Amino acid sequence: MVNFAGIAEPGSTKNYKTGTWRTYRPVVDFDKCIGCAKCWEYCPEGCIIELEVDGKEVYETDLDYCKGCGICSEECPVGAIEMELEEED
Amino acid sequence: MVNFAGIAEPGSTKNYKTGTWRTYRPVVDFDKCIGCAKCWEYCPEGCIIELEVDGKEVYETDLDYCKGCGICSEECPVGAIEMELEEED
Amino acid sequence: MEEIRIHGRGGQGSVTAAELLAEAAFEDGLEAQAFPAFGVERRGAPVRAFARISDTKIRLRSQVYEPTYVIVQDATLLGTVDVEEGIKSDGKMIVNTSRDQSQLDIDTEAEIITLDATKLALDILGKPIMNTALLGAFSGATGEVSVEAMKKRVKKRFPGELGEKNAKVMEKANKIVGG
Amino acid sequence: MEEIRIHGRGGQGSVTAAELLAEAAFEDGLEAQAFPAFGVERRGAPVRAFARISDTKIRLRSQVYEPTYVIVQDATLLGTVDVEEGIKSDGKMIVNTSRDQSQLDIDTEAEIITLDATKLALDILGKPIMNTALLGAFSGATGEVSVEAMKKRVKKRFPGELGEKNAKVMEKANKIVGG
Amino acid sequence: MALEEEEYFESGHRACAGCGLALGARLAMKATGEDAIATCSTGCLEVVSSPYPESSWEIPWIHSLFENSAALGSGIEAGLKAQGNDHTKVVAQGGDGGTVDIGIRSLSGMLERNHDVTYVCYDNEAYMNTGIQRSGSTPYDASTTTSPPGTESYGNENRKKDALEIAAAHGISYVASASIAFPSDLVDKVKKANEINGATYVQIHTPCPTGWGYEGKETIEIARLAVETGLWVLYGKKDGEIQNINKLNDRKPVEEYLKKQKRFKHLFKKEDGSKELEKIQNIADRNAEKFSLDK
Amino acid sequence: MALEEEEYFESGHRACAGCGLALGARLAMKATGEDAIATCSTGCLEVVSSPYPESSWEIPWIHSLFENSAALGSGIEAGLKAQGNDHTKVVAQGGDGGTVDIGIRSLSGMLERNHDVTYVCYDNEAYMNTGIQRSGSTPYDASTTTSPPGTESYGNENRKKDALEIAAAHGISYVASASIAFPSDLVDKVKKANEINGATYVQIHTPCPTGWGYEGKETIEIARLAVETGLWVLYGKKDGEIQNINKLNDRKPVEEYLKKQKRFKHLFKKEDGSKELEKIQNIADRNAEKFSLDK
Amino acid sequence: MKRENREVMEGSHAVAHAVKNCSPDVIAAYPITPQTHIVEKLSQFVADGELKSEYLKVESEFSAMSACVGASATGTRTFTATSSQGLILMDEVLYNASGLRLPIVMVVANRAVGAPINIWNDHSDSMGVRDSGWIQLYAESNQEVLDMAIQSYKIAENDDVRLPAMVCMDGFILTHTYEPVSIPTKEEVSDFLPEFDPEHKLDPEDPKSFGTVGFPGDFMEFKYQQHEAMQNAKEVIPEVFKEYSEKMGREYNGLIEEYKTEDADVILISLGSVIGTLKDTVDDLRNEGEKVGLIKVRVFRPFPEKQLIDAIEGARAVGVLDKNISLGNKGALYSELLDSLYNSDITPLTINFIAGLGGRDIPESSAKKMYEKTKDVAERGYVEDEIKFVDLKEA
Amino acid sequence: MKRENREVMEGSHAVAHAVKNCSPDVIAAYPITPQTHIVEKLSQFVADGELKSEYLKVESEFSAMSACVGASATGTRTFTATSSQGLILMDEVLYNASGLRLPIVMVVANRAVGAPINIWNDHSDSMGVRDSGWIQLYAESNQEVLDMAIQSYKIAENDDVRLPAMVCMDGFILTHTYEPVSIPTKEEVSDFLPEFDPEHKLDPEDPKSFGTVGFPGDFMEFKYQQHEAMQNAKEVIPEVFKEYSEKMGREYNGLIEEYKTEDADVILISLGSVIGTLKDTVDDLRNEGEKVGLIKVRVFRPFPEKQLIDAIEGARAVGVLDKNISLGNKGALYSELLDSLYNSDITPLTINFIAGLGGRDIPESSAKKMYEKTKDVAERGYVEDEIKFVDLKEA
Ligand SMILES: Cc1ncc(C[n+]2csc(CCOP(=O)(O)OP(=O)(O)O)c2C)c(N)n1
Ligand SMILES: Cc1ncc(C[n+]2csc(CCOP(=O)(O)OP(=O)(O)O)c2C)c(N)n1
Ligand code: SF4
Ligand code: SF4
Ligand code: SF4
Ligand code: SF4
Repeated sequence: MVNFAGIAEPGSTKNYKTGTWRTYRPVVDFDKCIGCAKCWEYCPEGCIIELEVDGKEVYETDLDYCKGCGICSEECPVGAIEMELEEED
Repeated sequence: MVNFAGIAEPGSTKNYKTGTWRTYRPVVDFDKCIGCAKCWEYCPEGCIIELEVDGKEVYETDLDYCKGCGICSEECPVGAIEMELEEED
Repeated sequence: MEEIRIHGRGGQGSVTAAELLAEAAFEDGLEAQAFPAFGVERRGAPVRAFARISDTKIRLRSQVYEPTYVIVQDATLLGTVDVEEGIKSDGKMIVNTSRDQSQLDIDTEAEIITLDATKLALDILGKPIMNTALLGAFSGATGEVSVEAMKKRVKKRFPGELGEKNAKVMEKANKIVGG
Repeated sequence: MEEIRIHGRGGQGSVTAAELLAEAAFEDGLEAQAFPAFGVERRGAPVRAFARISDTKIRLRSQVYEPTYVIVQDATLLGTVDVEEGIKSDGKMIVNTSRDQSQLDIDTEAEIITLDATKLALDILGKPIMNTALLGAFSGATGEVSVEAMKKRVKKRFPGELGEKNAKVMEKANKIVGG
Repeated sequence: MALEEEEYFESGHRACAGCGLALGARLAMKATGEDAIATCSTGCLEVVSSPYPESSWEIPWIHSLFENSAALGSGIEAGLKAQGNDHTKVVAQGGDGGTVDIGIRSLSGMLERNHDVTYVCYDNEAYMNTGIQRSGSTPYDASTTTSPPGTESYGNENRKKDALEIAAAHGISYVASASIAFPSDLVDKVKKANEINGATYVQIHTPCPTGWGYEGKETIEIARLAVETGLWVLYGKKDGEIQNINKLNDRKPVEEYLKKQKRFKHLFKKEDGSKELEKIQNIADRNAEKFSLDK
Repeated sequence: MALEEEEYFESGHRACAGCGLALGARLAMKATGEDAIATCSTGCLEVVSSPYPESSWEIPWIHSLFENSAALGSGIEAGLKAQGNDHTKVVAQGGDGGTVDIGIRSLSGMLERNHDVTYVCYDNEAYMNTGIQRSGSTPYDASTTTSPPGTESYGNENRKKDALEIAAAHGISYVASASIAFPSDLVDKVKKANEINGATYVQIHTPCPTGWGYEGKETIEIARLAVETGLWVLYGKKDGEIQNINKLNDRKPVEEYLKKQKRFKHLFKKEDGSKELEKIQNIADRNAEKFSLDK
Repeated sequence: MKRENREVMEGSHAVAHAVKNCSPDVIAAYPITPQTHIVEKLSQFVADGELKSEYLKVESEFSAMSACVGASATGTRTFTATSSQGLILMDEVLYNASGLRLPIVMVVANRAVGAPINIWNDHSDSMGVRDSGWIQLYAESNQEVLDMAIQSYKIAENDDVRLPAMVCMDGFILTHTYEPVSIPTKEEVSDFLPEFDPEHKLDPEDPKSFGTVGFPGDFMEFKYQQHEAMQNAKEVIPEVFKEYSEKMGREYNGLIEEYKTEDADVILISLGSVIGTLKDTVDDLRNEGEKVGLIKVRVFRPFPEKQLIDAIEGARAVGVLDKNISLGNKGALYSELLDSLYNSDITPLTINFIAGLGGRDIPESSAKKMYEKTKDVAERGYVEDEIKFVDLKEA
Repeated sequence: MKRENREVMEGSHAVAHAVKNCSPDVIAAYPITPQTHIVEKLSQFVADGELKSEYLKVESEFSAMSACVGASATGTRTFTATSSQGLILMDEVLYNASGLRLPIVMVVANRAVGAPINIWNDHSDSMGVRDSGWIQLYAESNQEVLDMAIQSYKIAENDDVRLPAMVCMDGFILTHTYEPVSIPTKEEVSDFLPEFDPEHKLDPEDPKSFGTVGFPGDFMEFKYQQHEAMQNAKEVIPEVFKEYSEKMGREYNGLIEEYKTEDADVILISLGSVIGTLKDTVDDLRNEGEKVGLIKVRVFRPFPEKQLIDAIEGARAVGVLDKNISLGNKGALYSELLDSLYNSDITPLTINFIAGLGGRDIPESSAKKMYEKTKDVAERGYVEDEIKFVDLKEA
């Protein structure tokens, strides 16, 4: 049965993968990425993560949660993020 | 029994004589009264009436409603109104 | 059980009188109850308050319809308020007035006791708050509650000079009516 | 009485599809009912909608548990949503996909009909709104509702060019699945 | 007589002797006239004026609840509009509690929708009808039954809520403050509010002998002192512009106002009371500055 | 990274793709940090973030009703005080409807009592959770499901309620407007509000693709345009003084903002639409004047 | 049911159309799921000039009902709709509207009351305000909702009743469901429903005071008048139904509707949309030879005590399905049915099913289980667990 | 009853003293007649430093209860008091507090609900919220109110209950009446009532989320838990009463109290302060040789079904005095008593007296009339007018 008074654990929506909602997928071109973190700042899902690629600080999307809204792509000052249609799988 | 939905006739509190509440009674000295109507303006009961006495416009209290608050006496610019203790009757 | 009704005007301390009466009765070892006429009466408007005193626990919660005793704080009420309503024929009514009993137009078989409580109050307290005088008189006239208990309670409620003076008023009024 | 379930994503017009289906059935002289999966699903989230059609008055108010027909608006749902749940073994499932039936991983005995509704919609409407194509296909594949009635209703709902184009999509989809 | 002779708020009401509120209503109704409908929130005004089967009101009047006077007014205005009546005025009335506290949501909604309603708040600075509890409009340090002074308290802890500014912030075209000590000004302001097509707000300072602790006869004097000390500022604000400021020749110290009232008695008794009096003087001074009160 | 890295509003919430509100909450929580308790009124934010048995919140969080977020905050603050806790911050959150309409009474009370609570209003300019009905915060002429354009209507008839001014009129020491297009500014303001001992009010403009009718990816652009056209002014008001005005180099015409949104589409279609556009431009111009926006 | 008149539409829109044809002068409403589509549609009608009403988009349900009170007091016809939290929020004004005897009509899109917050259907909201002096009608289908909306005006405005009325429609299950309905035209409605022109109203020509203070000497009499008005409604409602049936050709036959009850051993009783499912269930069971019947409670306030007793007579057991529970006691319909039965001559066995709370679906299979359980009670001759939560997930 | 401990004081002050000794951390209240003296007294305690509570003088009852919800969720003990319109205004938050399982304690000074507005006593207010998931206790005397206030914390905070509790005291009749009471000292209270330290609370050290959305898959289970908690309360309350009786020396013997019922032919049933008057009446009648008894319903939520049935057994007729009426049906106590009796083995005749609405006084003479009427019913063997408004002025 349900727990007492409907109490929920902190941050537990992470159990639900909103990535399944996505129609378009952001693909970051690490070569272009200047690590400015604009995409990270603006992502409503908070699902962009910092990464080191070839010694360079870049950003990438956690596709478990990315809903594919395209904000990161739109706001990337150097056009490093492309939105690509999800494939059926 | 009561009427439909408790509807009351306009101005019908006049049926109730708040004069019975009075401990002090305002007595106007018509000779002093200059007819400025300050007492009329300030009376919370709206129970001061205009009167002609010896061809002169003066003001007097309707004792049916006067509660004897003393405002008229206090505000009369020429001190024409005295407050006198009510007698038992 | 005896029932008491007090008539006065908003601002004259009728409710306080009923409360003091109940407190004093309790002090005397009786059970007691006091309550106002429920409502919000504005200053100057006629008000009523009630008390019950008894040897046994008081459970009754209705209003008072047939008081043994009635106290009238202000004789100007007599014209407008039916102070005698329901009073027991062997009851007593204590009226604050400067007049003589015979001059009062009260239609009752109950005994009427008069007292110029206003004067007493003005003399001792310096203001026309008559409730303690009338309580003193009540004690004297009925013997239901001791004046000692009343004095004790009024002093407790109004510590200092005010209480002392009121106790004095009580004492004096009690004497006047022959307590 | 036949029950239909439509799977899609918030924003893809699944509820509209169910409504159009009911309207068309009514147009064909049947009784009909359509309703969404109750709730407020956000854009992009998987949603469902339902319809019932019948010769006689529909009184049943429960949800649909064992649909005869299932329509899947978006094959990307197949991985996450249990589209085959409860479908009758002699039922039919109409899936929007560019793939071949055999490439789909759906665990059901029901007949699976595929259609590249997205392409059709993009071709004719210029945008990926596939619901009318799938309705056309439903008509063709099941014969439960006439494509004429559907066209009539879609034109009524979207007067002007939009309705005409959608009617065309319906017509075409209907043909493709052999209606 | 400068004021309308006709009475629309009649004698026989049950207000305390010397009630400022009753006078306020009497004056406001003179400004309103007979072609009007009034609402009234629960409170002294409603209770003293409508003991079934009686009423003090000469114009159609309705009381519903404590918190919905403005919403009731909205509905009445809409009802009149629907009937094609474009002449009858709607006056929504409330005490300060019914206005700035429990009624502020319905007031805010009415103002936002800009109904053709004049809202009149009778400000006696506490919940009087229930026996003098603090309201949002109770001034700083005033003693009420729920803000009593004590070892831990100087009385009311919060500043008086500025309902006029709050109303004005809704962008309505007229707000005004008035006082029963200045009847013609009061009547003018309510008239002006009534004439405007759209929502308006008038707040009338109405001292209460029972709640503030002074004798009934002093009501006007107290009201006047509030203005003369700068604690209650008379002004109008039309389309954002402040107007009708009543400049003060010789602003009185707040003590003159405070010491006459039992609700401030403790300030004159308690140690540290003078500090508090200073704070109150500061409030008056800030008002004077904000409104350039001093001549 | 300029902003706090830690997330206190987590992924997995059910907001629409591109939701401005979700971003607003994510940013506001970064400003708030872990030693805080948050309340939340009914609305998109609450619904998308707390589907039992899940929650997106990393700090203690409570939802009670639609209209009482501020009152809940008051109670929490009092509870903490009673426990001798003087460090944990209280953040009361609400949508614009839950704040400026149905919740304004409890907000007003909280502000008046000056609780140590930061109120954050996420302004998406309509009741979104229930399917885009007008709120008091809906801008003039916007189409919503209860303010549809039609032969008798240009959309929403009323001006957007100025909740910032209303809050400021309560005399609290800090109010501020913010926008998700300006994350650092937003975080700074919420931080500042949190640091103040007493009630503060921050209103964040959070565009909503679903309700306003644009594509999710444009959320930031739309938010930016609101600021750049002068329709949403970024400012802070500390103790009555306006500060942090973000001057505009080259204020854009309102059309640039409006034409991107379906909710204003009818203005570009209807005859007379241009008159309405002018009125909206006027609103921006008046803002520019009031806040000296133009460089 | 003439097919030509029928059209498929959403329940919310159906009721909006019906209300439009009643020409309310003033509408005041506040959105709440699942009522929204009703008031949105009405907004559109007004925006398009199809309905000439003053439409107030108020800032809360409290003000929605308050504005209706004000408008109704001016003698105009008013409408609002709400649900759940919104209905409970306006509780104080509900009592007020009834006490002021204002014939406001409101549609309630029934929904659960939180906490926990839940937007789905049950009857906690309207049952929670059953003391407030409002007439309550419960609809089985969208056709009924829209018909009842029209009927309600005539009932509420009747001189012997003059009480506000609430038409309850199950949230989502009816509000969001498309199905065929027939909507009386404006002319048909006008023919049935006279203009509202009350004797007492706020009117400067006749300046009465409303909402005065009721002292202990009078208050009880006011309440008695409301009580009497409720009793009168028991007569008036069937008359209005009858006239409506005659004019519109759809049968409304009384405060309750009996379905295959004549020879029934077991009777199920409920209200609202679940009646549809239960009718199907009864038909199925009848086909299987079960002697089962069904009673639909169409009017819950005033409570149709006598009608229920008459209808139940002969049954060995009744199962009452409540979509609410008065926590600490029982379902409201069950409780009131029992209080009626107690002083009647009949003594069927009874059992209370608490079902469908917060949108828990009630499929036919569950309906059958309830029947089985009730039949079991009938056969055993006693009831063990009087209150049964249906389809509860076990711990 | 040790005399030394007793003191004469107003009912409101008595309850304020008791609450003070429970040391609530947070008080949030809004004034309304006749509750005012309670919260005024508490204000004074706080101003004088005699009570260290955070005291919120909120802007409405809605916020009073909301602030209690917030404060209680932080794990502190909370108190509020209200009446009538104020109670109805907070209705939505009442459901919420119960659903969130917060053990808030509230004193309700019972008063009529308008329109017409009326400040006097009846039970329409608390009866009108009987579905909201609150425990409800009704007091006969000021001694009971103050004892129940203390007991309520222990009941509400019990792990098997964890529901908010409402102590109902008749407005004016108790709140404004001076009489002797005995108030447990702070030490005595502390000994009886442990500190409140709930497992779940708003706490940055353990950052849980409260008040999440209950979907159809779970909602019913939440309600069932509340229902179960109410059932548990039927066990817990008598235990708490017992402990209290032992510690304080005043008898609290169960959900109901029987008075001379053993051999009674006729039993009167009611709740609240009228019980006092009825006890006197019963004594008088007993002296006259009448076989009459009385049942006092001390706990109305959870409803003491079994206890009532046991107590009534043997009586030929029961007269139920309700100070409220669910318009369109019956008095709440009567209605629920009958729903309980229906499935019991006993079948007394019953009659419902609607009395004391809006402060109509109930003198002993009226109490006797009710007895006569009930006896008459017993003798005739049937009841004619089941619902009787007592002391109604005739038209
Ligand atoms: C919902 C509700 N809460 C509380 C009350 C009790 N109440 C009635 S009048 C009143 C105070 C009125 O204060 P205000 O509005 O300032 O008017 P005043 O009596 O001071 O003129 C209160 C608290 C009520 N009637 N309704
Ligand atoms: C008393 C009450 N009335 C109505 C509702 C329905 N309701 C829930 S959320 C909501 C709109 C929320 O709007 P807003 O506060 O602007 O937040 P948003 O969803 O837009 O972020 C409404 C009307 C409710 N839950 N409670
Ligand atoms: S597409 Fe949207 S959700 Fe996905 S990473 Fe970019 S901003 Fe975040
Ligand atoms: S004493 Fe007061 S009430 Fe009497 S006339 Fe003078 S002002 Fe009026
Ligand atoms: S309490 Fe004050 S406001 Fe109320 S009637 Fe008396 S003087 Fe007037
Ligand atoms: S409707 Fe708007 S505010 Fe709500 S979740 Fe979607 S985008 Fe965000």
